[in-house]
Amino acid sequence: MPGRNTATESPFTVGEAPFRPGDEADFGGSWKEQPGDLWRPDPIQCITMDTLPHCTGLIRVLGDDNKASGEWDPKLDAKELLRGLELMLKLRIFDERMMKMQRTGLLSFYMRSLGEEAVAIAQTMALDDNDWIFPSYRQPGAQFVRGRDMVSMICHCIGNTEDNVKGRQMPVHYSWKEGHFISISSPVGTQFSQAVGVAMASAYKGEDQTCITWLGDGTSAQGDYHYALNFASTFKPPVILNVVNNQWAISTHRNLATGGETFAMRGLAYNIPSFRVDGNDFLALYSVTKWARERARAGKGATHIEVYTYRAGAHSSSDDPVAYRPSDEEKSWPGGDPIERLKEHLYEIGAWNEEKHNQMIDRIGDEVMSAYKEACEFGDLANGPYPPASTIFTEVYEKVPWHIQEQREELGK
Amino acid sequence: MPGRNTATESPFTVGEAPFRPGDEADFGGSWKEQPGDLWRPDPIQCITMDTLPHCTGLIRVLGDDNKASGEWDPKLDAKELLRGLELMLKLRIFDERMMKMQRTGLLSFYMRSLGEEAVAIAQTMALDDNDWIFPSYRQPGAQFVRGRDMVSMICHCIGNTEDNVKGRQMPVHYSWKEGHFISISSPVGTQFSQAVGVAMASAYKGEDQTCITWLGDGTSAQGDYHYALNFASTFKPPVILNVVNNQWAISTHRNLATGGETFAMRGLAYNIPSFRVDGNDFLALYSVTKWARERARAGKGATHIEVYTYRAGAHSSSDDPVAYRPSDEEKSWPGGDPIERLKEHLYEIGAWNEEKHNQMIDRIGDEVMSAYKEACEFGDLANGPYPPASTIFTEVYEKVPWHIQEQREELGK
Amino acid sequence: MVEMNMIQSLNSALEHQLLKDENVLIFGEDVGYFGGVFRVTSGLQDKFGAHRVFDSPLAEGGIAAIAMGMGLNGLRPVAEIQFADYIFPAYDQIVNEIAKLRHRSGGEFSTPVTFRTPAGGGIKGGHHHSQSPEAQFTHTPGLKVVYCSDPYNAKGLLTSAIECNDPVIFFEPKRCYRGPFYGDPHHVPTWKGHPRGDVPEEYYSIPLEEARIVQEGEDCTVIAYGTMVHVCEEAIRKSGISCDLIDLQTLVPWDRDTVVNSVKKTGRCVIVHEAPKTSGFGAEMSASVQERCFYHLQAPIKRVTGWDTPFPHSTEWDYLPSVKRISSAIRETQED
Amino acid sequence: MVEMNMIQSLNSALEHQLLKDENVLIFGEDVGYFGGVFRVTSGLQDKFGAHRVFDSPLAEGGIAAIAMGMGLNGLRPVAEIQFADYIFPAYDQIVNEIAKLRHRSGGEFSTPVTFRTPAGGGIKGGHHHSQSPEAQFTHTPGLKVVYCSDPYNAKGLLTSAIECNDPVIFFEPKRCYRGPFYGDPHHVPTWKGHPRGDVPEEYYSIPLEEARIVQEGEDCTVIAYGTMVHVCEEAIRKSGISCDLIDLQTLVPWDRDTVVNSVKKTGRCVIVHEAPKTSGFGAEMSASVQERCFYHLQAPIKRVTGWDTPFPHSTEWDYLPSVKRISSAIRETQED
Ligand SMILES: Cc1ncc(C[n+]2csc(CCOP(=O)(O)OP(=O)(O)O)c2C)c(N)n1
Ligand SMILES: Cc1ncc(C[n+]2csc(CCOP(=O)(O)OP(=O)(O)O)c2C)c(N)n1
Ligand SMILES: [Mg+2]
Ligand SMILES: [Mg+2]
Repeated sequence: MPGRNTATESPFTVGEAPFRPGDEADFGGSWKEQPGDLWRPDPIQCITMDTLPHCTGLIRVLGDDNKASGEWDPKLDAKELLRGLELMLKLRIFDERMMKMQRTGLLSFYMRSLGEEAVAIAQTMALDDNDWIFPSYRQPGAQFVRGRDMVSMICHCIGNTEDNVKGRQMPVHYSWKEGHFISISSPVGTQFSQAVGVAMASAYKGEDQTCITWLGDGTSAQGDYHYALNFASTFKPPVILNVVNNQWAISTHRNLATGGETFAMRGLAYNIPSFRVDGNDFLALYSVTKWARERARAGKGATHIEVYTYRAGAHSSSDDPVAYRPSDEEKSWPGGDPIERLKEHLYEIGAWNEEKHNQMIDRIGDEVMSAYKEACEFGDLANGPYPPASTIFTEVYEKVPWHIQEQREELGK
Repeated sequence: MPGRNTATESPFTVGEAPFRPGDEADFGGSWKEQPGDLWRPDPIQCITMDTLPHCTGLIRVLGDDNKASGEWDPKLDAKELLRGLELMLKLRIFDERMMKMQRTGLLSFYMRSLGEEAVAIAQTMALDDNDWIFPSYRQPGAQFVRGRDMVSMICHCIGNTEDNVKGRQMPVHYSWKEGHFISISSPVGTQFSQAVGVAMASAYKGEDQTCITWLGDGTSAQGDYHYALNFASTFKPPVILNVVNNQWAISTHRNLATGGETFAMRGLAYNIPSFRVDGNDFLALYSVTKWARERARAGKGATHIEVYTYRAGAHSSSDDPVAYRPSDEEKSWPGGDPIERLKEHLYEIGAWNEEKHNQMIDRIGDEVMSAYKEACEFGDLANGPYPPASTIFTEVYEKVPWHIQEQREELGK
Repeated sequence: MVEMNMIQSLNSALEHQLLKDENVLIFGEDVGYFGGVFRVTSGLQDKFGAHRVFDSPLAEGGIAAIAMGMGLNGLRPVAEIQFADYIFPAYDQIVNEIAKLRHRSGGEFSTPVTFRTPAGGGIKGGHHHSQSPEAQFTHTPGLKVVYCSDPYNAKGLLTSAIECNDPVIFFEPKRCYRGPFYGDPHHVPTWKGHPRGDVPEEYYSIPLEEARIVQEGEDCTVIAYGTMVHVCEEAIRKSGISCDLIDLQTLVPWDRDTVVNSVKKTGRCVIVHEAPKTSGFGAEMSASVQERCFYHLQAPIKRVTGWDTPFPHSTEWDYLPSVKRISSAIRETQED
Repeated sequence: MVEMNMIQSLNSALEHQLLKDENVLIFGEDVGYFGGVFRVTSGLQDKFGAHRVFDSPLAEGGIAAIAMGMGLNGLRPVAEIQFADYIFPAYDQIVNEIAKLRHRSGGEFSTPVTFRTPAGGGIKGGHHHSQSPEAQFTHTPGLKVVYCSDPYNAKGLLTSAIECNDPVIFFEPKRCYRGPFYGDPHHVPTWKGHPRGDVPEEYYSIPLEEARIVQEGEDCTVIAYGTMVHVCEEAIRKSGISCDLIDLQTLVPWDRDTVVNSVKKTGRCVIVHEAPKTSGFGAEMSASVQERCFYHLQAPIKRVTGWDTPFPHSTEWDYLPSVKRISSAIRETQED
């Protein structure tokens, strides 16, 4: 076939990751964008187009000098900051422990929030305690903010007899109604559009509850993302829609998943105020979420937030990123580490020091360890006991229908 | 339940149509936007953000004075303009005839392009003859541009023995491979994302074919719209993505389908140049499409176009808009009628007159009438003959598999 | 009792639910201001306001998603999918999400959504306005699947569907909205004067576990639902064979006792539906009846169904199970 | 012949197709640079370049749509859906569009797309990494449905699927990627040394209309596909009954002669699959076998399947048809 394009030519664009194994990762040092660059519109008066600069810029509060500044500084007192620090640490240490358990076969699978701890922690802290949380698998940390018992979380992950979801879902698929934390589901993105319905229901019932939800950069390609933005745009319920752009969707860099420059921009055309925020900056995240909560409470509808961050760990326990990105890529991420940054800020303002920090780490390590041991008493995936086989048949429907009852009897367990 | 929101309060927004039966429709006279308002970027050099003003403004060429002006004037010669006029007239007269046939039961159903004739005609005229056309049910007119025989079109609509899709689909679901006109399907929007694949294939094969596709304002809420924009954004194939915003999706005004201001804006965040164009302005539509074709040919990827128009007729033969919009709404549409506007322009430049115009109408009327009669000789839906029942069983697969063969024998026809 | 067609009786069921439970919301494409392209929600927005009955954007996937979210947050959404053929963009939300929510969350969350959708052929709808996709939902645990057939059961079943705390897919045979269909397209009766068009104005419900024995007989059991119930009535008459005719009404969970007792009595069984044969719900019925009634069967169980092809436009009467095909099948069961 | 596991043999089939036909393109989530989360496309982008083998955005609906478009414009796309559980966002594009294109256009257009997707349980995947949704495709005319079970047929069938001018949904039993599964999770054999792990390096194909008789016997016909083929082998051994074991390989259109001849010979039939029972493909098999072999049947046809519940995580061995359940079913067919 003469003149035919083949692999050697370039008939259409196939995106490229900035760096691949063998490359030296270099994002050009620290952020060009500085705290104070962007103003904070009034959350009630704000019209969508006011946020155009916030969609191409980057909202920051914590500067390279570890100081907080600019209009977005939420001016949290040291106690709150320390709480944030502790919760992020707890999440990280918990994740580490679970990863180790996974390696020993006590869990089938695990997913960490490594490098993204601020997302669930800061954003949940900015909400009221009974606001609805509709997480993806990378925001289990929200549960710590609302005080969920670690033993119960571990029991879920190891699928034992005390797992509140009864061994039905894979690890990390938490459900915690008491904490207004809605059951996590594996198909990515479905929660995003559902969250709009949750928020519509709250509004309809006259309850002052906002619903927050997240999905990943990769997942934003799903139809559910468009449904969420468009239905939110139309019905204007109290919902906070976050795209966590951590640069990677398993092995697929965001450059291969869209030609768009920022995800934040997407919201504008739906007439939804939108922000791009440094996701490793606890204060900035907190502040932007607070803004969105305030707007939602006032009946002004949704806010769309691109959380700009980096997936510091593997996608999951089944993944090893060595095959598709340079191992030093994380080190050169200009956003640094969210825990380190908040810690340094606390040092900087004189509210914290290394000794206390190390003590805190030890204390949390002990807490996690003892929760871990306690949980294992109810069984684990490697050794059982598991939830009884009868749990297969219950709660498929409100009442067990005859055909499922027959099958249960057939299994005879 | 105290303090509970009910229907009388306003828990979330439910959009409202600007006018409903009983209201007097008034869009404020003619367009504020004028020809010449918007520059024409270079189709090759253009970067997406250059088109921001074109997404909020409205590209026009034909002014209220019936003169063509501004950078977007395609400077077509009178012959081409007359061709456009004739084709639009043909489409309208054809549609009227089919509607009448529908009323008599010769067709099961019909959908007109009334008021939107410029869309298929001008846009297809701006393309090369072998560019791919992936229409929705409101662009059958494209077939006239490429000279499809009206008899064959009518045979399809009346589902007779000469229907090239063999009585399998409802009327208006044309397929015409020779004309590079891809089979129309009822589920709205699916063609939009498929068109991206068609364009990728052309590019891959090294063929200089662009693919053009359309969907409606209502349909842009589907996931397929997002897939199309995002995959086009990622792979940058030669595709032209049109949202035909004719204000209504059956009874649902676009205000009830999105809170966004313009559909054109949507493209920007995907890094796709986007335009909003007066869809009743033949010249503007032609010109913008030509621009997109040129850009596609240069390997620069997709263009996103909001065609701003008004559905002058009922949604379909099953619909009567009297129930949901004022009957004078169409009259007050600032864009007027595309055929009238092009005709007046031709009068204005002295290339046409009323006498010739009326002669043309009569001639087309005769052509349509004789095609109609000829088509009916092969049967019609009311009286048959139909394609033989055996056509149910063929072309489900390339070869008829045994189970379908058995069923065919069971039917015994 | 008043005379109602199926559109009116469905409308009445919806109105009672709106009155009874302020957590009931109704939405979908064109259901609000206009009252639905088939007019089933006609007048309801006027009566209950735009926050109870409203138009949604044109996105079945989004409709299902917000329904799921509303349902898990205490409401009882009733969403219309304009044609059953257009439920597929919502398929993921329905089968992966809505169906599994209660189970996956250990019972912490559940969502009592009802999807109403006009299904089936006989209106010259061609490929995409004629499908009957019930089997594609009966395979998904967690969903209940209902298929009404006349004004009386339409109202009673829809009432139960909305009140059910499980998600329900509710199919409405659009061909029967205005009258029963006995297989002859040239004969277009209305529900006027038909006993099943006599519908109480007041609230009532029909449980989601009961089939209806339309008529009783001795020699063959005919199982159907939706439009085919009426075609089967005519086919039985034509066949001259004494038959039980069972209108399943609810497909999941289906009414085991009614079906099994009947087949044990008659020893013969014909299953009829419009959807394609392969993996249609008739396959499940046939397999189940065979498992439970093997020693009572005197002839092979037969299926009379739509063909394993897309649904045609011009030739739809050759596609839909006809009186002739059904009555021959019934007669064939007697031959052995 | 070389030793290959199923991942390698699928990879080999893809490589031959890429070599043979430059219209073959491969894409999906993570299939390009990385070579797929199960490594089936490993190395192919390196060999054939990023325009033949590439990563797509994370949107199964979009993947299906562009595949449809490419296919109707002369290419032969092979798309991976990362897990069969995630095929549902693409369901509309597949069942309403891809399946019907040839028919609806009067044969003017068609699209020879292949969707490869890892399916089934046994890897502790819980609700959404374990489903086996074949029945949801077998009900759609226009699609061919294939389910491989070992390295040898995986390669041969995938070759035919890609070369087929009809759209094909190709299920790969992920539990068997690296070794057969005989029902005992603690026994993890590999394909090494297994006769079906002996795979020609060169090109070959297996027709999409043939079932495989895995073993022959006299007293019962066991029908299975995917992972269950191996579990059935073990169950037959345990049962001590002489059985025909049929690996269907292609579900639509299934191999009528092989199945019917076998059941006529044995007079008994057990059908096994992982998917839920109600409206599973076993229902179709049971109904069809009953219709065709009624007078030869000596005992009720049995189905041994996954339960009518979502797929569990911790207790998946109680969900999947076990050697015990299958062998009891086989034995029960002998009782009568
Ligand atoms: C519908 C669906 N398709 C595919 C997958 C498999 N999968 C799980 S996570 C993932 C990548 C998600 O990336 P992103 O959205 O960026 O989130 P991140 O993991 O980076 O937090 C994929 C492809 C899935 N779970 N659901
Ligand atoms: C997936 C799907 N859902 C619903 C329908 C029914 N339907 C046909 S046209 C239409 C409205 C389309 O409106 P719009 O996109 O604005 O196009 P227009 O008719 O105005 O050209 C609807 C709801 C359909 N055909 N397909
Ligand atoms: Mg990501
Ligand atoms: Mg419209």
